[in-house]
Amino acid sequence: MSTIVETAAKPRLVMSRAKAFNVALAVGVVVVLIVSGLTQPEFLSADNLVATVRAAALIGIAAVGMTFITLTGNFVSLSTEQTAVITAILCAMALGAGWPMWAAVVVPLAVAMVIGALQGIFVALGLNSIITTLGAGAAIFGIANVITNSKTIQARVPDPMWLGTARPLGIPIQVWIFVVLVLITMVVLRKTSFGRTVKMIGSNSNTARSSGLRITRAVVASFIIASVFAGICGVLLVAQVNQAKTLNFTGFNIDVVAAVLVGGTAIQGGEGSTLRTALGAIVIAMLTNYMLLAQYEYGTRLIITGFVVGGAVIAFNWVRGKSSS
Amino acid sequence: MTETGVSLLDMKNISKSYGHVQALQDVSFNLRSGEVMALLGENGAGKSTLVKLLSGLITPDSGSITLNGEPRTLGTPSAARAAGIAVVQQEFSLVPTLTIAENLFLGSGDVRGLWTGKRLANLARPLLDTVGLEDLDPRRFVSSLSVGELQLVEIARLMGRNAEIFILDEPTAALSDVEIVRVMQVVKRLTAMGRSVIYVTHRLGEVFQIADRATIFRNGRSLDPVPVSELTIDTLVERLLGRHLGEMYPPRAASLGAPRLEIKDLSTPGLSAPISLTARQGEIVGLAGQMGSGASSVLRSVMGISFTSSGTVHLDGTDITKANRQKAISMGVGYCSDDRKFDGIFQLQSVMKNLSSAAINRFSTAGWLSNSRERSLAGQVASKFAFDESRLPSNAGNLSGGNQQKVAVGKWLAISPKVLLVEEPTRGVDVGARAEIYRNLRTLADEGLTIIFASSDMAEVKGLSDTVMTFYRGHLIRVLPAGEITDQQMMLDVTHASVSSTPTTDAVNLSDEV
Amino acid sequence: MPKRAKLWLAPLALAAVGLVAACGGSTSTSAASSAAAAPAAPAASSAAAEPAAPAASDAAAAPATMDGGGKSISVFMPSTSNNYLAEWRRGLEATAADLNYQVTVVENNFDQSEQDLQIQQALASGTKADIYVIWPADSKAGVASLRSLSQTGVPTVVANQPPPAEAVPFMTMYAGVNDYLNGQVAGQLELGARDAAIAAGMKLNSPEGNLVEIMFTPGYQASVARHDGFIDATKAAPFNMLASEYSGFDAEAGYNTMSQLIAANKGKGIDFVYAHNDALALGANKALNEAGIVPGKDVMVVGGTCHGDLTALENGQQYGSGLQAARLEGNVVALAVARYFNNDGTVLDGEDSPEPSPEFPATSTAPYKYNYIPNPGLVFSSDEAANKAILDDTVLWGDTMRNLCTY
Amino acid sequence: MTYKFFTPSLLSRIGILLFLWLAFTALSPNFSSFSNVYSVFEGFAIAGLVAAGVGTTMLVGELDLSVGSVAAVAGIIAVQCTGFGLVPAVLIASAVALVYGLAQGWIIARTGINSLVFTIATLILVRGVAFAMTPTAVLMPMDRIGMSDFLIFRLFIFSPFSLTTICVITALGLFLGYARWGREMMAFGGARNEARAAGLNMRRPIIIAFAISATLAGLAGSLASIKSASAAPFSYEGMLLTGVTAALVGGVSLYGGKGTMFGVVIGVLILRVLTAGIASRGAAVYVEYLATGVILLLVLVVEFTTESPQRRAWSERRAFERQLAAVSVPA
Repeated sequence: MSTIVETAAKPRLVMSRAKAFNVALAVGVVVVLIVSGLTQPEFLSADNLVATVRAAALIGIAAVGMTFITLTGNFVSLSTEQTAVITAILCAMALGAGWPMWAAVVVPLAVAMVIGALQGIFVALGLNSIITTLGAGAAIFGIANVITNSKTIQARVPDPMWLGTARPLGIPIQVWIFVVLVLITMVVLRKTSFGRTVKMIGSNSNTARSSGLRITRAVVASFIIASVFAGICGVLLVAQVNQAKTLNFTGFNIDVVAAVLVGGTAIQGGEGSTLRTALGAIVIAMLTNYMLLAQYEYGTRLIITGFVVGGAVIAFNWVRGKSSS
Repeated sequence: MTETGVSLLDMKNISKSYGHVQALQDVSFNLRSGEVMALLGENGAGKSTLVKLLSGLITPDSGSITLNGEPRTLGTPSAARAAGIAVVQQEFSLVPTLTIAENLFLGSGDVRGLWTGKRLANLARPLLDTVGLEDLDPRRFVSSLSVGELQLVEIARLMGRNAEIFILDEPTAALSDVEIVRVMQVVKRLTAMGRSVIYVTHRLGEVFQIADRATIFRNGRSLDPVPVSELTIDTLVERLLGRHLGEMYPPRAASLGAPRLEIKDLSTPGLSAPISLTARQGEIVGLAGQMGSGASSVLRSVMGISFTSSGTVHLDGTDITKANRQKAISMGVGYCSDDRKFDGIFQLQSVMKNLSSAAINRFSTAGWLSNSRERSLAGQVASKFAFDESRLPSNAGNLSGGNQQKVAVGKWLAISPKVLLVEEPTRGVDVGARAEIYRNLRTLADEGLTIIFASSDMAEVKGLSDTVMTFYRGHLIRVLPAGEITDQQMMLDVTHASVSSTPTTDAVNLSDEV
Repeated sequence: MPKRAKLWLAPLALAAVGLVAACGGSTSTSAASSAAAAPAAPAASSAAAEPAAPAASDAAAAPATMDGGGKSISVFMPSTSNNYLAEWRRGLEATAADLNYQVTVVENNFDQSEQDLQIQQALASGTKADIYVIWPADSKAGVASLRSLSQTGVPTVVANQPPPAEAVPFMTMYAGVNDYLNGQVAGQLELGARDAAIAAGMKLNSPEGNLVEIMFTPGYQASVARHDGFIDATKAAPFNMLASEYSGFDAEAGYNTMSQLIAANKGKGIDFVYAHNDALALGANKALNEAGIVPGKDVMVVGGTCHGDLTALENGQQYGSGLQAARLEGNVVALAVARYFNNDGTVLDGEDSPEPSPEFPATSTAPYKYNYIPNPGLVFSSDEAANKAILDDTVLWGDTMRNLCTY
Repeated sequence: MTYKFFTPSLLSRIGILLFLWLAFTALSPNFSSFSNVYSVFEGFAIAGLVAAGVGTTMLVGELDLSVGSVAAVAGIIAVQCTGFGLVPAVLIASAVALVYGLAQGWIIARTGINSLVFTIATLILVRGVAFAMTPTAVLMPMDRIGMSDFLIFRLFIFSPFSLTTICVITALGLFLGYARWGREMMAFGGARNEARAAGLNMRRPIIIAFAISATLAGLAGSLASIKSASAAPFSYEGMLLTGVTAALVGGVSLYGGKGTMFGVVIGVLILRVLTAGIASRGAAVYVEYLATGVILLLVLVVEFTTESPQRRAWSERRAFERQLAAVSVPA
């Protein structure tokens, strides 16, 4: 005796939402590729595309990490930039002090992990994530200045670290790391109980709590992932340029957030994917690259970027509204 | 109770469809001035569509609306307001951070310019007086009001906007009985002032108390209005369901198993004195009490949500007093709160993920999920709880209230629970879905599950439980087998009428809800 | 869904606002002709450099004749979280201490309005310093503050970037880098690089040689000045300028810009690179190497401000650098102050552009209106030992290039 | 529970302010001099305007990230318009900002896009407009440099600039506290669903809030630029963070509905005292970063511990509702 009389036909639309996002992004990428390829033939050269993805790699890696925080419903981290800076500085200091490479990479990343964990614990306790990360970022930046005495830290590695310059199969190592991290995080989000928990928390943290999901653990882990990924950016920078200073990564926070948003991850959490975030970073990088090739004025470039980011968020908002109304 | 009132609102041959779903089909509805018209029907029968139509949120596909003899279209909320139709929201529309007076005039546009405390208070006073809130300071913050007071302030606000027709959408769903009495008195006062009330409810007892006539909706169609005086509970239920209800409540357990959950001298915030209880395998224990009686505190304490200050809790002999929520769940204790939207379901996730959410460990190995195991687990839960498996992929938020509640309760079956703790198992759920939930719970109990539920619905406690415990203000009043307690006694216990003399006889009759 | 229909208006509305603003801008920018041909360095300035090298005891043996007698120098400058500014501050403080001056520094976070405030506060406090030094926060902005400092009657030194012509009356003198000169030096180095390339038999992709320029961030006056200096120095025999691109200040920025420029100009081929500082040049080198283009062999790279990582200079991948040292900039300010007081406040017209000298300048004569630091251009070869020798043996104002370029 | 102005959370902030003031006075006695008070108020003038604007958007449960870019554009316009005189220049620049704010608010209200998301786009876009407007990078109306004198003319501990700010913030505070539209904004920020049910116009509060934040940012940018007698396209990038930090320190909730303009004033003063105190000690700017970080975390903890459990439960509930509302299309 079923008494359910319900408006049907909704589920089909809802199910297609994730697909709609992917289609939207793919369409965006294709349009950019076609338009730019037609107007700037150099744009479509393999070298240039690789250079573009390489340019997107650092922002992309940090954005993929931050996606976890966004998915848990804790908006964004405003300490990504500073975490990357302090990791880079520690890494350069360690290399400069003659540590073996593995230690110079692992120890700073461990510090990044602690930084992320501390913020995660604060947030899991119920403190606002924006304020926590804003405050943490300011404090970390101050500490970074204190430990460097505002000097550039030289890694002094005689030969360029392979981590910075290797090109397996002709593709820069940063791109490989980027791709691998995206794949890993995709699997983690889809296939592990941690990934499921992250999405469920973002969907409704109260229900998640009452369902016995390990919220604290998942939130702390999300902050650790975001922090460690930012740290990876720092390490990659050092590997690339053999040095680090506090003014590296200026403006990184906004770039990373923009990538997450252009990827269409819902700012209120629960919905999004690291693949889309990565694509978001790449779309922005392609756009920047194209405008550089086309010799646009700096101001014009910013205006167009603003329009693209704005257009993307309006489009995603529209798709989301359509599929949930 | 003016049977002779002139026809105020006349809706004829209204149809409305969403896509290919026919929400209203050739519906007619009539309201006289100065009367209370009960609007009844199961969820999805078309009540809420009619309410939306009257409040101007949607427009009908066909049909006519006549107000005071003049044809009207109520295309927008403001047009509906201008026509004198006001909806007293089920979810309150008062802003907690504002004062009562500010709330009274918020959104009305009546008071322009400066909103100083004194000016608003003076304007607010007469409005509050009309709804019997003479002793309330208009400058108090709304956040400090009780739920019943909120409802009355809401009515006062609508009075201030010269509403002629009040639509009360399940006004008593979240009220204690004492507050219900106050709201009912105000409803009577409204009709005495010549205003008309459309009273939407699931609680049939209230129909007999307050309504003059009743219009029943069934599957998107309306039945002719009937004077309440010509109805009995049985005929009403029959009209409502289009069939005989038969037994709303399944038969009680024939025999009970060994003690499963033993609570000794438990004391926790919300309880004024320690309590003890023993629940057996296959037993359903009903904790009856109004809001704040401490009934739900017991459940929350067992679950490790609220702090247990003293006493012990044993599950099958194992001490789980100090267990936190995760531990309790892993031991086989499920808990469902009274607010499913808040912490019962994930509205934006599929039903399948909802059903499996409490049991992620059961379909994962070393942190890796298995989709096939998840599907089969969700399928098992769905079949156990009589849930249509084809709905597993839809978002839980798109289901009807009854089905959402089934998800919120049913998901606990995924952990193969030994004990299920439920607060208000059927709040905001229509009659048909209620019966289904009761039947499911009883079947589970017969299979050996122990269920403890807290409810302010006395009929539900009496009908569903094997054992009844009554609570009043943090005190356990009485423990009795359900068969041995009378409605009268329960109501007296939970309102403490035997000691204080506040509740009126009206309150007692409320328990004859289906 | 009718509500959605008008959604396309959203970007339009934005565009309209942008347009209105832009029009307002273009009409009046022409009015605000920036005279300012004067060179200036960026605030969040160039360079970066090495920490390590023993933070070089300031070998600056200052002339003993000029004792300041504990006079006070009050400095307003942007944040020393920038390593260039930190080194500048150390240079200033060291020389000032040698000459017996008291220095107080008030930092701001590259925020002109904050600096304005700090200056107002200092003026309002009533206790005047004996001399003010101002490093304007926002490039050439901060004229109003300069003016209010000058109105106190206390001498005022401008550091790092000279004010525009109209504001010159407000300052007592300028002491610091000459970015125009820095660009000229780079231009001459690049000319030398072309000769060397041709001599070495390198095949140029165009008769003049294809060149890309990597500049600082947009809006920095130093970029403009360096660019102008470079163009003027190569006016007689110009390069074929493929692109002149804004980038940033650090190696990562240089890398990204260069790798995209390589792709963009693949068909044309790049022969020469001018990066406004050595950090950008370092990043550019990495990108070139990765693309299989070997700097020093296939392409000639010249950098501006010197900077900590000297490996590219040592191994000859960078052809040359206009070695501008942050510490000297600090030294020259303190020195100019001492010369000023030593000569009873005389300031000579014109500019003092000292030749690079190994000794700390012993001049105690009156300072000039513009006191520049020496800005030598150094050329490096493929001989690593020789290159190291250049860095270790080139001594400027009492310290080696290696130490001066390490901060 | 009737209205209490001095809530524990506000009092704790006043306590922090007094503590900082006394600490710096103890460290350097002339910290409490008139001239220093004057300069603290001068600093308050810019940061206060921005914090009040951003704070207003926070009160309605939104966030305007574009204020720094708007201030830069307004500064450029004002400097270009100084030919008309100081007051007209500031008015023109603020009016352009107002129009922009109305448009931005309208789009956000219309589409229901999370403003944090949308204004990241406009933050980039408007900065681009600033660069497009100033091909020569820095604008300096040398012939009209004397105009800045008026703005720093000293009246006791005030200047025309700080007096303007104080008047504007007071007016804004009164508007939010006692005007119908202001109360509507507070209601909207405090409980959006309830406000909708009450029949409130769901767009007006958002549009007004963004108009206010853009206008105040424009006012701050134009006054500061005229005071500096220069405008650069990259200016005021730090303004947003200062504004948000000050509003947060002043007790404005990111979730809306909670906070007062008086709290914002206290928040700005705390930061200004910190900045002035640290700069006057000759310390590097990064010490200020450290201190700001610590203050933010301190305030956060204070907030967390002084908030009553019911209040917290209520905010959680409301945060949850906002989360739901964010995914549905506004009516």
